[in-house]
Order: sequence, then structure tokens, then C-alpha cells
Amino acid sequence: MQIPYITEERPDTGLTNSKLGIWVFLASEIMLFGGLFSAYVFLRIAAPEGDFAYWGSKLNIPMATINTLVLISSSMTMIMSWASLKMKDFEKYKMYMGLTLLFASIFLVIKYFEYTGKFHHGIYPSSSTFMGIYFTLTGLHMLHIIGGMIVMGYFWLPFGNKMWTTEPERFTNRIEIAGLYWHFVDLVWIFLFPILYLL
Amino acid sequence: MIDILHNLGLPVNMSIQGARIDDVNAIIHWLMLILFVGWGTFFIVTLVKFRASKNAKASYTGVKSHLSSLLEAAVAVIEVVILFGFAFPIWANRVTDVPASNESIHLRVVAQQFAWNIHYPGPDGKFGQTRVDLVDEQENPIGLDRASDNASDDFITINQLHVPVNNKIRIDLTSKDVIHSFALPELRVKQDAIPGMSIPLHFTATMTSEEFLKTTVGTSREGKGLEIACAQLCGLGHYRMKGFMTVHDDEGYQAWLVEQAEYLEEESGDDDDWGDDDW
Amino acid sequence: MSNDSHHEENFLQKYIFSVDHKIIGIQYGITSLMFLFFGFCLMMVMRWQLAYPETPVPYIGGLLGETGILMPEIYNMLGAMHGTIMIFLGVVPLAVGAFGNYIVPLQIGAPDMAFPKLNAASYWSYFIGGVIMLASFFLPEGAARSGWTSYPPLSIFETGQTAWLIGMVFLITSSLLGSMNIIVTIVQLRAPGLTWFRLPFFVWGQFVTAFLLVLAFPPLEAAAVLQLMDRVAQTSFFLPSGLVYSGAAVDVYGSGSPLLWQHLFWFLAHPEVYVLILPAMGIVGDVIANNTRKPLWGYKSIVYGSVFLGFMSFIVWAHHMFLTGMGQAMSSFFQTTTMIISIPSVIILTSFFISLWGASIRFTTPMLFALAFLPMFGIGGLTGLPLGVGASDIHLHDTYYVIGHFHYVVAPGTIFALFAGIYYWFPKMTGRKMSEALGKLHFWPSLIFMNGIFLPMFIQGLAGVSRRLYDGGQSYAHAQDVLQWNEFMSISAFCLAAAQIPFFINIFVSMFNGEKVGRNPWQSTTIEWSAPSPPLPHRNFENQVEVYRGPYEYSVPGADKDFSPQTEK
Amino acid sequence: MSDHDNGHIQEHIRVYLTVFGALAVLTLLTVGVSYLNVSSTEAIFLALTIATIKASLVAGYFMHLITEKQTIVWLLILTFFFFLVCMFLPMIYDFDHTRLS
Ligand code: HEA
Ligand code: HEA
Ligand code: CUA
Ligand SMILES: [Cu+2]
Repeated sequence: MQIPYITEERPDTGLTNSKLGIWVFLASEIMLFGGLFSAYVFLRIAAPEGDFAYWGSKLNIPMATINTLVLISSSMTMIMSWASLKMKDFEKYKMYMGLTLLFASIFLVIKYFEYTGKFHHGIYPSSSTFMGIYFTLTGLHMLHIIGGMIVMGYFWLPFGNKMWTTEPERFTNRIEIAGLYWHFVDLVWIFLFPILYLL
Repeated sequence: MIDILHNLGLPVNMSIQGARIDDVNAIIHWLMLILFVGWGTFFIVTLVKFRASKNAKASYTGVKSHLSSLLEAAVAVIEVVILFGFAFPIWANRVTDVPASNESIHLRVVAQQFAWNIHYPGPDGKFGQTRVDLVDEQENPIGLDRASDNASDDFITINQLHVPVNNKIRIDLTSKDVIHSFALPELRVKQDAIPGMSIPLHFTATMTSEEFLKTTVGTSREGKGLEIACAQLCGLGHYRMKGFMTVHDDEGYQAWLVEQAEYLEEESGDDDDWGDDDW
Repeated sequence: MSNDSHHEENFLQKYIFSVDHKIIGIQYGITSLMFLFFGFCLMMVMRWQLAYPETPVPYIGGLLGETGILMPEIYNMLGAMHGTIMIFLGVVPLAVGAFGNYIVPLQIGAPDMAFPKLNAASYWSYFIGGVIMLASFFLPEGAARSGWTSYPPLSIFETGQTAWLIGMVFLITSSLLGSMNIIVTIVQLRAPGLTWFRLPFFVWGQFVTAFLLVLAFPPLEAAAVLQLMDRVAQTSFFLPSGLVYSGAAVDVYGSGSPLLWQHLFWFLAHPEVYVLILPAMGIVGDVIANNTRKPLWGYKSIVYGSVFLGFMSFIVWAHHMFLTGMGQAMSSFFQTTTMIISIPSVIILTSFFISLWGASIRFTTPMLFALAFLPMFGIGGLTGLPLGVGASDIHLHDTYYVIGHFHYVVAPGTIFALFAGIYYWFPKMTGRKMSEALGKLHFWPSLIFMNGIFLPMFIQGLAGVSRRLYDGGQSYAHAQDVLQWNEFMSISAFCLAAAQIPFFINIFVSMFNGEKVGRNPWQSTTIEWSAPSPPLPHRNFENQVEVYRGPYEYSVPGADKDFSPQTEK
Repeated sequence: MSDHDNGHIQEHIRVYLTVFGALAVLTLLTVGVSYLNVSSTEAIFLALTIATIKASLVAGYFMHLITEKQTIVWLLILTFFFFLVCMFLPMIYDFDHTRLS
């Protein structure tokens, strides 16, 4: 007996195992960031009036805006790479996946400059509660980006995508799953951006 | 009704609030006991009656009636009664009927590892300011700013809580370092002391310490008075974070206040290092 | 995955780094039993100190310092680690990791878990977390010493907490991977014909449990990360302004809140206690149906009850925090939800009881443990009620009453159910039955001594004796009347330890010399019994199983035998 | 979705590009709005509304949620409910504690 429903969908649920698996994982991720967001609100209420806004104004909005756009673009190229596989166009897949990785790296580089900029001004997580939660949230988000890059990098490199020739269906599914994760990371940023930088 | 619990270890109650808390406690324990005995009897009867050696063939359907749903509903109803009849009102009394300063004896308690600092407002009934930078573990544990308004007559005792009987007592509870829990088992008072928060609690004692001591005659705790216990793990000295409590009659309390005021006088007399010569 | 069972696996692949759910289940089982044993040993050292304060601990005193006397800081370490180890390294891995892993795929007729590699990753993450927790005893800082609840600010000032937090992150990751796997396995890999209401109750218990773990654990992970930041990066998420610690103002930004931790912690930890009980109820349900030779009474209401229990468990957490200064609205809300959550437990328990009526009860060892579970959980659950009512909790909060309450549900409750599970499924794992005589020798003393330990706790609790006291209450006046119980409880605990010896012997003896049995020694109906014992590596069943009926078709009128397996037409 | 033909996919791609455009515009919009001089409640409301719209676009189209199977939708509804419960927690702190000061 083999484990069923790896590539084909189970008739009554209409799902493959990995599709359901990633969604359950994302559900737990929602709760992880849920816990942190609720901590953010909690701390904001507990802090003296205006404290969060004051420290928030020290962040660099233009850089973050660019980063938001970069991340959205990477989400778009990610879905295009999957669509290319659907159209059996492997070369295009390579290109779009490469672009996704590129955007992800740009995001990290910009974040690096943001962080070091803060450090140069003597601002560390311990500088204030806001800065603490800022570094924690963005740091954790960054870890998610790095995790995603490792997985996508693996599927981009030759030894990771040789499955395309043997089991194209399954490979396409894997990219879809990786994509779901990547969009989720994007989605988290969509909330992080206003609550940290704009409010 | 409470006797059964008293016999099981519930200490003598000596506060107005405590009586009602004991009532709920007794009612719930009765409910529990009845359920447990009921179910337990059923359990044992079935075990004996339906053992394989006696009843070789099991019945596929088993019990047909749905009496049990009734029973479950009954449990739910009793719980509703307990909640609305007792639990909510008692809680309301606890958190919304906190007496104002002028209609009660108002104290502050500042917990720390591993002691209870009790801050009395003095004759003016008003507390002075406290400041973190003034804290000095030896001489000024709560950082009272003697220069601030109303502070000059304040006095602080360590681990000694004195209150009058039959008076509303209000305590504003906070902590300097970690979370402690201020417990007076005989008065059914318990409240976490959380740093950064000041939480009010209130009670009215119905017995003086002396009267209480009489109730302990003949038991293992004979001769041991009332104590403040710490109920929340607060470090390695948690187990010995004990304070003492004395409930006076009114004259006794006044006398004690006068005595404290005299100490204060003496201490502020030599201002270079006050208190030094007393100990 | 490449599960063609033809290619030869070497020893390491087969027994250590296996991806077969059965091997992983057994790895989980052995590791968690060892942790349970270790947690038990820690507790015995504590109980020695409680009974005979400040006398040198016999035999192992030398490990505790020159005098052999347990010091308060070590007592606190042992307490915190006893709680942590028992819950996160003992019971959850045994109930979910071992039984969930081993039995669930078999009971739904699947060849393996849905993601075998994740499954192995889950075990190894658990293993690393466990090693970190254990290693923390040997670090210069020592182990965590602020209770398993790790309330800040204490946990931020005390040493030893960092290792605890890092260990927790690994354990949480492990649980998340494991429970994702269980959810997908149950949804996707059910054999043809196995509809939702044909699932054995054990599978339902695991299913609900997995949801609790997936959705409740992440907020604690978030909280652990925040606490880690407080400890290593000097942030002050949990530290308010104006703290003075050992004589000096604490040099942090401040403006945080200790209550934030409590909320996030109990947001996990309340669902967590149902994680401890639901798999146990599942085992009890299966064992009872099997040994009463009749279907579980009210199967559907049990299932709905447990789903409802799982759902409600997310909205009762603040009943652990009544005394943190909660106002009227919130305390009413949480008292009400707490009372509501007791109803499904009553329904489940009542159904179990009623299932006994009209039965033909076989008193096998697993059945004895399952039967004992009922009144023991009953006591534990019922004593939860006065804790759930704010007014009575004022007196009982943080006393030994609480300790008594939850030990009744976890020790003679969950632990007994897990023992039942071990005796019940041992033949499936090894092809041999455990000795009944030794089993009974294990059961009766365990039952007696468990009560000997935990019943007096209610008495001490009613007297107002606080928990986590190094000297067991010696120094407090109000404890004087009930102090004599300490020695009684400790002696019971040591006897309980002795009562585990037959169990220990039984496992080893039966593994090699037990009575050889066929596939279905208990004449059971559920699917796992149609597989060979032990089931085939990597595929479990010879052929794809098909399911024709509900889980507990015992004594069906007109059938030729008193059980009709799910896999038989 | 394995039976999509190329035409379908082409159509999807157009949708993806449109969504991408919308996301970019909304990002700029939310930054722009943050410079408006409104009260903090309004600012929070605006920022969160825009973020929610963006998030729904990503979830709905990039993650195909709008055509996703029942099981997953229910899973997410459940999760979202508990997420809200989690968000309910700061509120407890804010308005229902018998704390002074
Ligand atoms: C498996 C674990 C488990 C389970 C199932 C429960 C179940 C319940 N718990 Fe418990 N609880 C804990 C583990 C558990 N608890 C732990 C570990 C702590 C302490 C944590 C700490 O502070 O360290 C705790 C603490 C705790 C508190 C906080 C106390 C305090 O700190 O002040 C409260 C308060 O409401 C509470 C309530 C309840 C309630 C109402 C239930 C209900 O769900 C119970 C419902 C069950 C019943 C009502 C029984 C029904 C059965 C019958 C009626 C049949 C009777 C049978 C016979 C007679 C044969 N629990
Ligand atoms: C699942 C959880 C669990 C379990 C099972 C237990 C089991 C036991 N616990 Fe514990 N306990 C806690 C969870 C648990 N505990 C928690 C959370 C706390 C609070 C900590 C804190 O304050 O922070 C606590 C605290 C606690 C205290 C209070 C300490 C204090 O407040 O100062 C005491 C005191 O007596 C105690 C005693 C016991 C005893 C006698 C048992 C006995 O029932 C033990 C019985 C154990 C077994 C029967 C296991 C036997 C298994 C084997 C022998 C395996 C055999 C091995 C092989 C075959 C390989 N526990
Ligand atoms: Cu202070 Cu315990
Ligand atoms: Cu709880």
C-alpha cells in the first residue's frame, strides 16, 4: 500500500494531502502572528499615551513602502512561476522563480539597511517597548522570508527541480504549496507595514 | 451545612465576606458530593450486576431511556443558580463595592521579596507619594517621599498588619518586584499583588485576634495568631514570606496608632540616620 | 516518499531514523515513558522534603550538595521541571506522539501517516527539546525555577529560564508538526467506507486534540519568543515601569505588562489540559466498548461533546486568572464559560457510565484501568467546579486544592488511561499479551496509593495551604492542623513508585516471553486488529481495507459471534 | 485544478496582473492616507481597512481562496474565530480590571 492522494485529489474532500497540510500549517501561523499582534495591541494600550507613535515615527517609511512593493511583486512572480508550470513552460518558470528569489533578496537587503540604520542611531530592541516589538515582529517575519527562500531556492536549483521531468504534476503541486506559504508571508507583511510604520 | 467542610479543614471564618464565600463553597461541595455518590452507586451496581460471569450476553441497545439528559440538564440548572445566585453577586461585591477612602480604613500594601510592607496614611488619612529612586531596602522600602504632601505622618510597618474589628478595611495592593499573592486564609481574602498595578481589596473582620485565638484552643495551631500568607510563587523565599496580622478592638487599634505615631516622632528627631538607634 | 518495502534498510534506517509511523510511535513511547519516570523521580525528591523538611535526602542526597538537604532553589527547580516534564515531555508525547502515531493510521486503515518525514522531524524536534530541558539541570544557571507557568517578572529575573524557553520552542514545533500530520491523516487517509461517524472515539479524541495543539500552541510560541527577548535582548514586554529588584531599580524601558504573559500562557495552557484528557477519554471509550461487549452508549453525543469541549476550551483560559484583579464583566464571562465547559465532560462521562448497563463486563487489566479512570476523573473534574466559580476560587486559588484537582485528572485520570492503552495495544505492537497477573498487581496498589497521595491534598487546600511551598507549610500557622498529612502523602508516593515495579517487569518479560496471540486477541471490532501483529513495515495491512460498519458493533443481534469487525461484510 | 487548459490560465494571469496593480495602488494609498491629518481612531480604521482589502486580494486570488474547497474554508473560519478570541485579550486588559492608577 502506498500513501494515497499525493498527486491526485481525494474525491470526497477534493484535496491533496499537501494542500490540506499547508493550510493547517498556515492556520497555525495565523495564530502565531495572532498572538504577536494581540501582544502588540496589549502593549500599546499598556504603554503611556503617545509612546508607540513617538517611537514609530523613527522608522523609515519610504524604505518600508519600497519593501512592500518588492514583496508584492515577489508574490506576483511567484504565482506566475506556478502558472508557467501549468502551461508546461519550464523556462518561464525558471525565470519567474529566479525573479521571486531576487525580490526576496532585495527585501532582505533593504531590511538590513533599515536595521543597521537603527543600530547606528543607537536604537536597539531594548530602547523602547515599541522598538522591541518592532524588531521581534519584523525579525520573525524575516526568518519566514529566509525559510521561504531556502525552499524556493531548492526548487529553483537543478537538483531540486529534476522532479519536473519525472513527475511534473507533483512538482507543480509543490510549487503551488510553496506559493501558498509565500503569499502568506506577504500577507503578514501587509499588516505589519501599517501597524508598525504608519500608525 | 458548612460543618462538613470545616471538619475537612476549612479554617474558622472571621470576616463578613468570608461567610458568603463559605456558603458557595459548601453548596458546590454538596452538589459534587451528591453527583459523586449518585454516579458512584450506579457504577458499583452495574459493575456487580453486569460482570461477565453473571451476564454472559451483552445487550446491543443497552439503556433506552434518556433520563440521563434530564440529569445533565439538572446539573446545568444548578450551575446557573450558583452563578447568578451567588458567584456573580459576590464578585460584584468584591470589585464594585470597594469602599472609598473616607468610609473605610484605607491602607496600602507593597509586596516585595519576601516581605509585606504596609503603608499607613497616618492621621490625615492621605498617602504621601512614593518614588522608585528613593527606595532603600533598609530605611525606606517603599520609596516614600517624606517631602511630598501628606507624607509626613505616614508610617510603614514591615510584616505587621494591624486593623480594627468591625470596620471596613480597604487595602490597595501592589508589588515592587515580582507577582505575589496576598492571602488571609481566615478572612477568605486572596488577591494577587502585581507590579505595575494597584489593585484594591476590602474586607471586614468580625473577630479580634484574641477571640480568634480562643477558637484554636486544643488544636495543633493553638497559640498561633493570624498571618498573611503568600500564595504565589515568588522566588526561593516564597515559603517563608509570612506576615503577621492583628485584629484589635477599636481602643486597641487607636492605642496602636498612637504608639506608631510616637515611633515616627522619635525617628524623625535625629535626622542624620533615623531609626538607627531604635533597633 | 520512497516506500517500496523491498529495498533493504540498515539498522539505523529501520529503528532510529525510520519514517515508519509505528517505529516513530514506539520511539515516542519509550522516550516519553522515560521522561515520565524521571518526572516521577523529581517529584519523589520533593515529596521527601515535604514530609521531612530539611533532613538529608536518602540515597541521592549527595547529588544535591554536601549536606544532602534539598535547598529551596532546587526545590523550585524540581517543581517547575516536574510540571514541565510531566506535561510537555511525558503525557502529551505519550498520548499524542506515541498512541496517536501508532494507532491512528491503523484505526483508519491507512498505510502510514500522511507526511512520514515530517513525522520523524516531529520526533527529533521533541527529542532535542527534551535534551535541552534535561541538560538545563547541568548548566551553571540550573534549570527553570519559576514554576511550569513561568510567570514574569519572576521568570525574567531568575536564572535558568533561557534553556526552558528554547526547549519549549522545540517542543512546540514538534507538537505542531505532529498534529498537522494527524489532522491531514485523519481527513485524507481514511479507508474507503470509513465515514466520520464510523471513526472509533479514540480517533475523534486525537482529531480534536490535534486542532487544539495547532491553534493554541502558536500563541505560547509567540509568548516564549517575547520572553526570550526580555531575557536576552533586555526588552521589557513583561516588565512594567518602576520595578525594584533586590534593592536596585531595574534598568529597562518598562511599560510592559506581566499580565500579557499570563493571558498568552493560559490561552495555550487551558486547551492544553484538554489535550491531556481527550486522547485519554478516547482510549477509555475504546477499551470500555471492547470489554463491555456492547456499543458505546450515545456515541454521537460523545463525539459532539468532545468537539464542543475542544471549541469551548479556547474561551475559558482566564479562569486561572480570577485573582489578577479581574472586573465584573470579564469574570462573569469566564465563570460562565467554565461552567458551560463542564457540561460536555459530564455528558461524555455519563455516556461511559451508561454504556456499562446491560453489558457483559470482562475485568481485564486494560478494563480495570479504564474503569478506574471514570470515578477518578470524576473527582478531578468535580473539584474543578469550585475552582471555576470565582467566589470559591478566592479561597482555593493557588492552594493544594488546585494541585489535588488537576492531579486527579492527570494522574489517576490520564495516566491510568494511558496505562490502559499500553495494556490494550501491547499485543498489536509485539504480537504478545502482557501478563494479567502482573497487570493486576500493578493496578490495585496504584489505585490505592494514588488516592492516598491526592485525597489529602483537598484537605490541605481547604485549610488554605499554598502550593509551591518548600517546607510544605511548616512555617504557617493555618497549616498546622493539616501538616500531619504530608508524611502520609509522601509515603503513599513512595509506595506508588514501588507499585510501578510490576509494570516495569511486565513490559520486559512480556516483550520476550509473553503469551503469543493472534491478530485480534481482544475480539475487537476496530480496524487495527485486522492487521498482522505487529503490522507490516511501511504498509500495515496486506490489502487495502474496506469498511462496512460503525466502530463498536458488539453483540449485534443475529450475528454469529459477539463482535462484528468493521472490515467484515 | 489540474484540468485547466491554457486559455483558462491566460485568463488567470490577467487576473493576477490586475490584482498586483491593485495591491501596488493600495500600498501607495495607505501611505498617502497616513499623512492626512485625521484622529488616531480614524487613522487606525483607515489603515486596517486598506490592509484588510489588500490581504483579501492576496488570499482570494493569489492563494485561490475564493475557489477553494469547503474543508479549507471551514478550517480558516475556525482559525479566524480563534484569532479574534486572541485579539479579544488586550481588550480584557483595557477595560475590565479593578486596577487603580
Ligand atoms: C487533564 C487536565 C484537566 C482537566 C480535564 C481539567 C478540567 C477542569 N478544570 Fe482544571 N486544571 C488543570 C487540569 C485540568 N483541568 C491544571 C493542570 C490546572 C492547574 C494549572 C496550574 O495552575 O498549575 C487546573 C486548574 C484549574 C483552575 C484554576 C484554579 C486556580 O488556579 O485557582 C480551574 C478554575 O476554574 C479549573 C477548572 C476546571 C474545570 C471546571 C474543569 C472541567 O472541565 C471538569 C469537568 C468534569 C466534570 C464536571 C466531571 C464530570 C464527571 C462526573 C460528574 C462523573 C462523576 C463520576 C463518578 C462519581 C464515578 N482547573
Ligand atoms: C501530567 C501531569 C502530571 C502528572 C502525571 C503528575 C504526577 C504526580 N505529581 Fe505532579 N504536578 C504537575 C503535573 C503532573 N504531576 C504540575 C503541572 C505541577 C505544578 C508545577 C508547578 O507548581 O509549577 C505539579 C506539582 C506537583 C506537586 C506540588 C508541588 C508544589 O506545589 O510544591 C506535587 C506534590 O506532591 C506533585 C506530586 C505528584 C505525584 C505524587 C504524582 C504521581 O501521580 C506520579 C505518578 C506517575 C506515574 C505513575 C508515572 C509512572 C510511569 C512510569 C513509572 C514509567 C515506567 C517507565 C518505563 C516502563 C520505561 N506534583
Ligand atoms: Cu511572595 Cu510568594
Ligand atoms: Cu483551565
